[in-house]
Amino acid sequence: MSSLIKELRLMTEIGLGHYLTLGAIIFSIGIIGIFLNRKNIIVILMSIELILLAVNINLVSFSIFLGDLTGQVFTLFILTVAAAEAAIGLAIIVVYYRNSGTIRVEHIDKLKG
Amino acid sequence: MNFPILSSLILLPIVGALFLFFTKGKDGDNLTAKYVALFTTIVNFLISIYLWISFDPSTSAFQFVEERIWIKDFINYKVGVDGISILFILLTTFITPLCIVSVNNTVKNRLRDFLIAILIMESFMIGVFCALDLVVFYLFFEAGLIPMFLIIGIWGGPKRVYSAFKFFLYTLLGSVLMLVAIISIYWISGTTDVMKLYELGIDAKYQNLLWLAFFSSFAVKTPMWPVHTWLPDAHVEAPTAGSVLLAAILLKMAGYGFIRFSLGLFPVASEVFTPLVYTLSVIAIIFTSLIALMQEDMKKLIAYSSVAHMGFVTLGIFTLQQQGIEGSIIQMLSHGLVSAALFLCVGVVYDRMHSRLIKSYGGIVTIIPKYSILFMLFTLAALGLPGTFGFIGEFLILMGAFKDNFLVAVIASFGVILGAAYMLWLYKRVVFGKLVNEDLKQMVDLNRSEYLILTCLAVPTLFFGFYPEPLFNTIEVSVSDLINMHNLNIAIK
Amino acid sequence: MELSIIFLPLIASIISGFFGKFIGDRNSEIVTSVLVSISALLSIFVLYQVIANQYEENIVIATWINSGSLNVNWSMLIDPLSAVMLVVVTSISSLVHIYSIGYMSHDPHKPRFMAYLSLFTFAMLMLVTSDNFVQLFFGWEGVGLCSYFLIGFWFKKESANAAAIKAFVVNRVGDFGFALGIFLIFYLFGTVNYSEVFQQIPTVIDKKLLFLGFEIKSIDLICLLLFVGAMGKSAQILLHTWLPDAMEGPTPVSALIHAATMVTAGVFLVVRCSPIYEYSPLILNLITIVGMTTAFFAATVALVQTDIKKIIAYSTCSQLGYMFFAAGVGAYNVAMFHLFTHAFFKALLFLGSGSVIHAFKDEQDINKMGGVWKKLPYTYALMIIGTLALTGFPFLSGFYSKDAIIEFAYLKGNTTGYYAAGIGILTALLTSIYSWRLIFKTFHGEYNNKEIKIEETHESPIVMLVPLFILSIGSIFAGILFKGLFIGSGGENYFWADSIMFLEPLSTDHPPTWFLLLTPCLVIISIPIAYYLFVKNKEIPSGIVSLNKPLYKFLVNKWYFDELYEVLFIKSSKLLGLFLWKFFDGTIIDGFGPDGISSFIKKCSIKANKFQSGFIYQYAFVMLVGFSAFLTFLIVR
Amino acid sequence: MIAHSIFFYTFSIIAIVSAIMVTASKNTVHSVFFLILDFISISCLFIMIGAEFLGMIMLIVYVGAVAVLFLFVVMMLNVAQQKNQWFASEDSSKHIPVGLIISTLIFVELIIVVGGWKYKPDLFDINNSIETAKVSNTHALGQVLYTDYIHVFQISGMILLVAMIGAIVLTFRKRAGVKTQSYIKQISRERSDGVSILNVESNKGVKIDD
Repeated sequence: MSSLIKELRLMTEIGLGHYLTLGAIIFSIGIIGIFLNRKNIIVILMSIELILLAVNINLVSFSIFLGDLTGQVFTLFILTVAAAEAAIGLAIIVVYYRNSGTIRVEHIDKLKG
Repeated sequence: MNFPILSSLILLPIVGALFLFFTKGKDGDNLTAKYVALFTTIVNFLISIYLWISFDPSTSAFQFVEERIWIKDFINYKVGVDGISILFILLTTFITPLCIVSVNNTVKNRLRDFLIAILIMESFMIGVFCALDLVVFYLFFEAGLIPMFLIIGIWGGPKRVYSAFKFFLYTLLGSVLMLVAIISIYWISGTTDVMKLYELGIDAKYQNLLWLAFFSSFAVKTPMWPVHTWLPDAHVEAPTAGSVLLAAILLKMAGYGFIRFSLGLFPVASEVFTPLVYTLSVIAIIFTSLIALMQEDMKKLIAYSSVAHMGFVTLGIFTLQQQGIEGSIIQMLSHGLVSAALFLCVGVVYDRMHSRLIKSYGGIVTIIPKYSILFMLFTLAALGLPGTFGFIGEFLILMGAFKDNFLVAVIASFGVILGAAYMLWLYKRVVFGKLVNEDLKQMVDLNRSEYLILTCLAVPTLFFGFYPEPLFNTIEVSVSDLINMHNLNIAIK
Repeated sequence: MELSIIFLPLIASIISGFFGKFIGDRNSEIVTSVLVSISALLSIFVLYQVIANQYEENIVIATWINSGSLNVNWSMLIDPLSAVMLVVVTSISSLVHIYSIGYMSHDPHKPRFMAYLSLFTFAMLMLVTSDNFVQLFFGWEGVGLCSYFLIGFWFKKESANAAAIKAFVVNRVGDFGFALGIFLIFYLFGTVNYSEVFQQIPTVIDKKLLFLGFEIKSIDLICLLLFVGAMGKSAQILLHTWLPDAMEGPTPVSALIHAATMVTAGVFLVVRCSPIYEYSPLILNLITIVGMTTAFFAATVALVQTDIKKIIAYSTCSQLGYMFFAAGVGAYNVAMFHLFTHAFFKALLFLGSGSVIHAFKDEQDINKMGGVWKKLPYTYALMIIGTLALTGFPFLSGFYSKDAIIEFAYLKGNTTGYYAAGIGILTALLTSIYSWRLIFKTFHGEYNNKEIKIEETHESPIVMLVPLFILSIGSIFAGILFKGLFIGSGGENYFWADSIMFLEPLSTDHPPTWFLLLTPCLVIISIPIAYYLFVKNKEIPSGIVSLNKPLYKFLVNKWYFDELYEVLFIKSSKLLGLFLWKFFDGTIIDGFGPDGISSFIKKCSIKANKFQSGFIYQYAFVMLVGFSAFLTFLIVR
Repeated sequence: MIAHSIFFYTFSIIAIVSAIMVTASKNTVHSVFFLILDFISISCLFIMIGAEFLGMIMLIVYVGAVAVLFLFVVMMLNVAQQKNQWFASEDSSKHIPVGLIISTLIFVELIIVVGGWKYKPDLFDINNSIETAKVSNTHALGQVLYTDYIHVFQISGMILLVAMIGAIVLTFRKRAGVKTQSYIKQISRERSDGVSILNVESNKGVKIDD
C-alpha cells in the first residue's frame, strides 16, 4: 500500500523529468510529422515549429528547475529565429507556389543536382 | 659515359611517333607512314643488336648506365642493362617491326594513329626493361597501359570497350599497390635507385608487405591465376598486332619485374612466399590448360595457353635455381616469339574468313599449305617439343623446380601433357580434317608480308631450339650472381 | 663418317620436304631412299667395326643446353648397343623407303611422306646415338612427333587425326614419366651424361627419397619413372592404346615406326640404362610383370581382331612384352636380340600385309579376303616366312630369340621367372594361333570380297617385293647368324662390352630338355590346328565364340581399355575444363572479381543516384537517419 | 501540488494530442489551428512553472503572428483542402516503417537521456533560494537580456529585420498593367510631354493618338 502511495506521489510531484519527457514526445511527433507528411510543405514547416517548441520546453524547464536564466534567454532567441524562419519559409513557399502551382510534397523534386 | 645508347633506344620510337604525328595530313599516305614507322623500328632493332654485341657477358654489373638528375635529391633518370634485361630489349625491338609489318593486313582505319601507338608502346617497353630507378620503372610500366588501352579500345573487336577497360583497370589496380610500395621504399631506404638498393638491402621486417605489393602488380600483369581473366578478353578483342605486343612483350614485363625486383630487392620475403607462388603457378598451369582444352575461340585458346606458359615462368623464377631462372628467361623469350607467331597465325586466317571460331575451319591444309607448315611449327614450339625454343625453357624450369620441390614439378609436368593435347587438338580442328566449310576454298595462302613475318619468327624459334648457347652466355653470369646474392642475403638473415 | 649416318637422313628430309615441289616426286623418292640407304650401309660398316675392332667413340657435335651445372651436348655415342640399333634403324628404314615408292605410288603427297620418313629416321638415330638423357629425350619426342605426322598423314581421315593425337598425347604421358626421371637423375647426380651417371650409381644405392609421404629408394624411383617413359613408347599395357589406333597411318609407317624401330625405343632405353636397372630388382620385377601381362593381353586381343594391321599391331605389342620381360629377368642382351630379329620379321609381316592391302585396294578386313594365295604367290610365301619367324618355328630367327627369352626367364629361378616362363609359353601358343589365323583367313578359304573381283587383285610391283625379300632373308638367318654374338656366353671378345651391365653374370645353365622342346612343339602343332579351325571347319571357332559371348566381346573390345580411358581421362578432363572455364573463371573469378565489383559499384551508384531524388522529405529523412545514428553513437559510447 | 500536477497533465495531454493532430489532420487549416492550440497549451505550462514572460511572448509571437501567418498562407494558396488520402501513392509510403523505427529510436534515446540524468542532491534547494528572491520573471529576464546578452539580442533583431526584408523581396512581384503613382514621373513631366500641336486641314479631321 505504501509503495502505491509512493508511486502516486511520484506521479503527482511534477519534476524536471516530466517536462523533458513532454519535450521528447513533442520532438518525436515533430520528426514523424516531417517525413510521414505527404500533404504539403507547410505542414513540414509546422512540424519544424513543433520541434523548436520541444526544444523550447527543454530549455525553459531546465532554466526553471536549475534556476539559471540563460535557458530562458535562449528560448527567446529561438523564438526570434523561429519567427524569422517561418516568415522566410512561408515566403519561399508562396514563391514556389506561384511558379509551379503546387506545394504538394511529392511534387517538389527540384532539389536534384 | 659514352654515347647514350639506351636513351636513344627509348627515344627513337618516340621521335618516330612525333614525326608521324606532326606530318599528319592526307589520309592517302598511309604507306609512307608505315615506312617511317618500319624504318624507325628497324633502326632501333639494329641498335639493340649492336647493344647485344658490345655487351660484356662476363660480368653481372649493369652496363651502359646513364644517369641524369630529374628531380634533385629525389628521382634520377637512370637506365642500364645487365644479362637479364638485355634479351628482353632485344625481344621488344625484334617483335615491334614485325607488328608494324603485320598491320597492313589487319588495321584498316586510322593506320597512322595505330602506328603512333605502337611506336610509343615500344619505347615504354624498352624503358621498363632498362629502368634502374623504381620510379622510372613504375612510370614506364604504367605508361605502357595507355597505348595498349587505346589499341584495344579503338581498333579492337565488338566487345573492345569492355575488354579495354577490364585490362586497364585490372592492371592499374594491381600497380597502385606497387606505387605505394615504391614510396615506402623511398621512406625506408632514402633512395629509389635500384643499384643502391641492391647494395643497401631492405630491412627484413618490411619485406613481406613490400613484396606483396609488388606481387599484386606483377601477378596481374603476368597474369597469374586467379587474376588472369582480363587476358583472354583483351586478346580476343585486340587487333592482331595488339595481341602480339600484349602476349610477346607486355606479359614479360611482369616476369622481368619478378626477377629484378621481387627476387633482387626482397630475398627474404621471396623465400617466405615461394609456396604461394608455387601454388598459384601450378594451379594456373593445370587449370588454364584444362580450360584451353575446351575453348572454341582460337585466340582465347592461345590466350589461356599463355597463362599456362606464364605459370611455368613464375614457377621457374621462384625455384631460385640456376636452371629455373634461366629457364624462365628462356621460356619468356620463347613464349614471346611463339605466342606472337600463334596470334599472327590466327590473324592470318581471321583476315581471310573473319572468324576466330575453331569450328568454322577445318581441312585447310591443302588450300594454304605454307601457312599450315608454319602454324605446325609454332604449335609444336608451343607444346614444348625438343628442338624448338619452347622446349628448353619448359625443360629447364621443370628441372629447376624438381630440384627445389618434387611435388610441384610432378604436377606442373601434367601441364605439358595437357599442352600437347590442346595445341594438337586445336591444330587438328583448324588445319586437318575434312573441308566442310565451302567458303574456305576461297582462301589464299600467305602473302609476302605474312610469310616474311612468320619466317622471321620461325627462324629464331628453331635456331635457338637447337643452339641456345648465345642466350645462355648472355644471362649466365647475371643469373648466377643474382642467386648468389640471394643466398647470401638469406644466410645473413 | 659416323656423323653422316645421322645427318644424311636429315638432309634427305630437308631436301624432300622443302624442295620436293621443285625436284619432283620421283626425284625426292630417289634422293631420300638413296641417302638413307647410304646411311644404312655406313652403319653396317660401323657395326662391323664394332664387332671386329671393339670400336667405340663419343663424338661431341655442339653444345646444346648449358645452364649452371647442367651441360647437355649434341653428341654421338658409338658403342655396341647403339651400333646394333643403328643397323636396325637404318636398314629397316631404307627398305621401307624403297617399299614406299611402290606403296605410295597413288598418293599425291609423296615428297612430304618421304620427308617424314627420313625425318623420323634422323630422330630415331639421334635417340639411339645419344650420350645423354636429354638428347635421348629429344629423339624420343622427335620420333613421337614424326609418328604423329605419319599416323595423321591422311589428314582428311577423321580417325587418322584422332589416332595421331592419341598417339602423341599417350606418348606424352610416358614422356612425362621419362622427363621426371631425367629431372631426378639430374637432381641426384648433377649430370645427365650416361657415363657420369652410371659411374655414380653405386653411390646412391641406399639413398632414399620422400615422395608423397612414402620413402622410396631413389634408384627405384628413377627406374620406375624411366620405365613409365618406356611403357609409353613401347605400348606396354595401360599405355598401349595408341598403338592399334596408329594403324590408321600408311602401312610402311606401321612397319617402320610401329613395329621395327620407334616402339622398341622403350626396350632400348631399359637396356641402355641397365647399369641403373641392375640395382633395382623391385622395378625389374615390375618390368617382368608388365611385360608378360602385355604379351598375354595383346595376344588374346589379337586372337579376335579382324583388321589385318591391328592383328599385327597387337602382335607387336605382345612381342614388345616379351622383350620387356626379357629385360626384366635381367637378360638385356636377349631383349636386344629379340628386338633385332623382331625388327626383321615384324617389318616383313607389316610390309607383306601392306602388299595384301595394296592388292585389295586398301581393304584391311581379313573377313573380306581369302583364297588369294595363288594370285599373290610372292607375298604369300614371304608372309609365311614372316609368320614362321614370328611364331618361333625352329631355326628361324624368332625361334632363337623368343625361346632364349623363355629359357632365361626359367633360369632366373624365382617365382616371377617361372611365372613369366609359363606365360611366355602360353603366349607363344596364342601367337602361333593368331598368326596362322591371319594367314589362313587372308590367303586360304573362299574369296570373300564382294567389291573387288578376284581377277583384279594383283601381285605388288617389284619395288615393293625387293625389300620384302631382303627382310625375309633377315628373318630367316638373323637368328642363326647373330645368336652367338648377341646372347653367346661371355668371353674375351664379349660383344656388348660395357654397354650392357650385369651385376651378376647370366646363368649359363641349360633348362631341362623337355622345357626346351615344349615351345617349338606347341608352335608346330598349332599350325594344323589353326588350319583345321580357320579353313576346314569354321563352325568350331564360331561355336566357341557363341558359347563365350561375354569373353569374346571383352576381347574384341580390347579389354575395354579405350572405353575406360575415354570416361576416365578424356571426358572427365573435358568436363573439368568446361567447369573450370564457365563456372570457375566465368562465375567465380569474374563474377566476384572484376565483373562483380564493377556491377556492384554500378548498383551502388544507381542507389546513390536514387538517393538524390530531389524530394525534400527524403532529404529530411536522410538527415534524420544520420542524426539518429549520431545520437545512438553518442549514447552507446 | 496536486493542482500543479493536474494542470501539467491536462496541458501536456492537450499539447501532445494537438501536436499529433497537426501532423495527422487532413485539412491544413485544421493543422494550423491545432498548432495554435499546441502553442497555447505550452505557453500555459510555461506560465505555470514560472516563466511568465516567455509564456506570454509565445502567445503573442506564435499565436498572434506566426500561426496567423501560416493561416494566411494556407488560405491564400488555397491548399487547405487535401484529397481524402494519407499518402499520394504506394511508392511514397515505402519508407514509413523505417521512419517510424527511427523516430521511435530517437524518442527512446531521448528518454534514456532524461532517465539517466543525475541531479545534484542540493539542486532543488538552490532552485528554491532563487524562487524566494522575489524578483519577477520578466524583470529578471530583462536584466540579463539587456546587459549580458545585448549583442545577441541586437543580432536577433537584425535577423528579424533581414527575415522581414527577405520575405518581402521574395514575395514581391511587379505586375504588368497595374497603375501606380510615380511621383518622379509626375514632377519631371514637361509640357511637351502632354501637349502636341497639330495642323488641322479643313474637312479632314484629326486622328488623335491614344
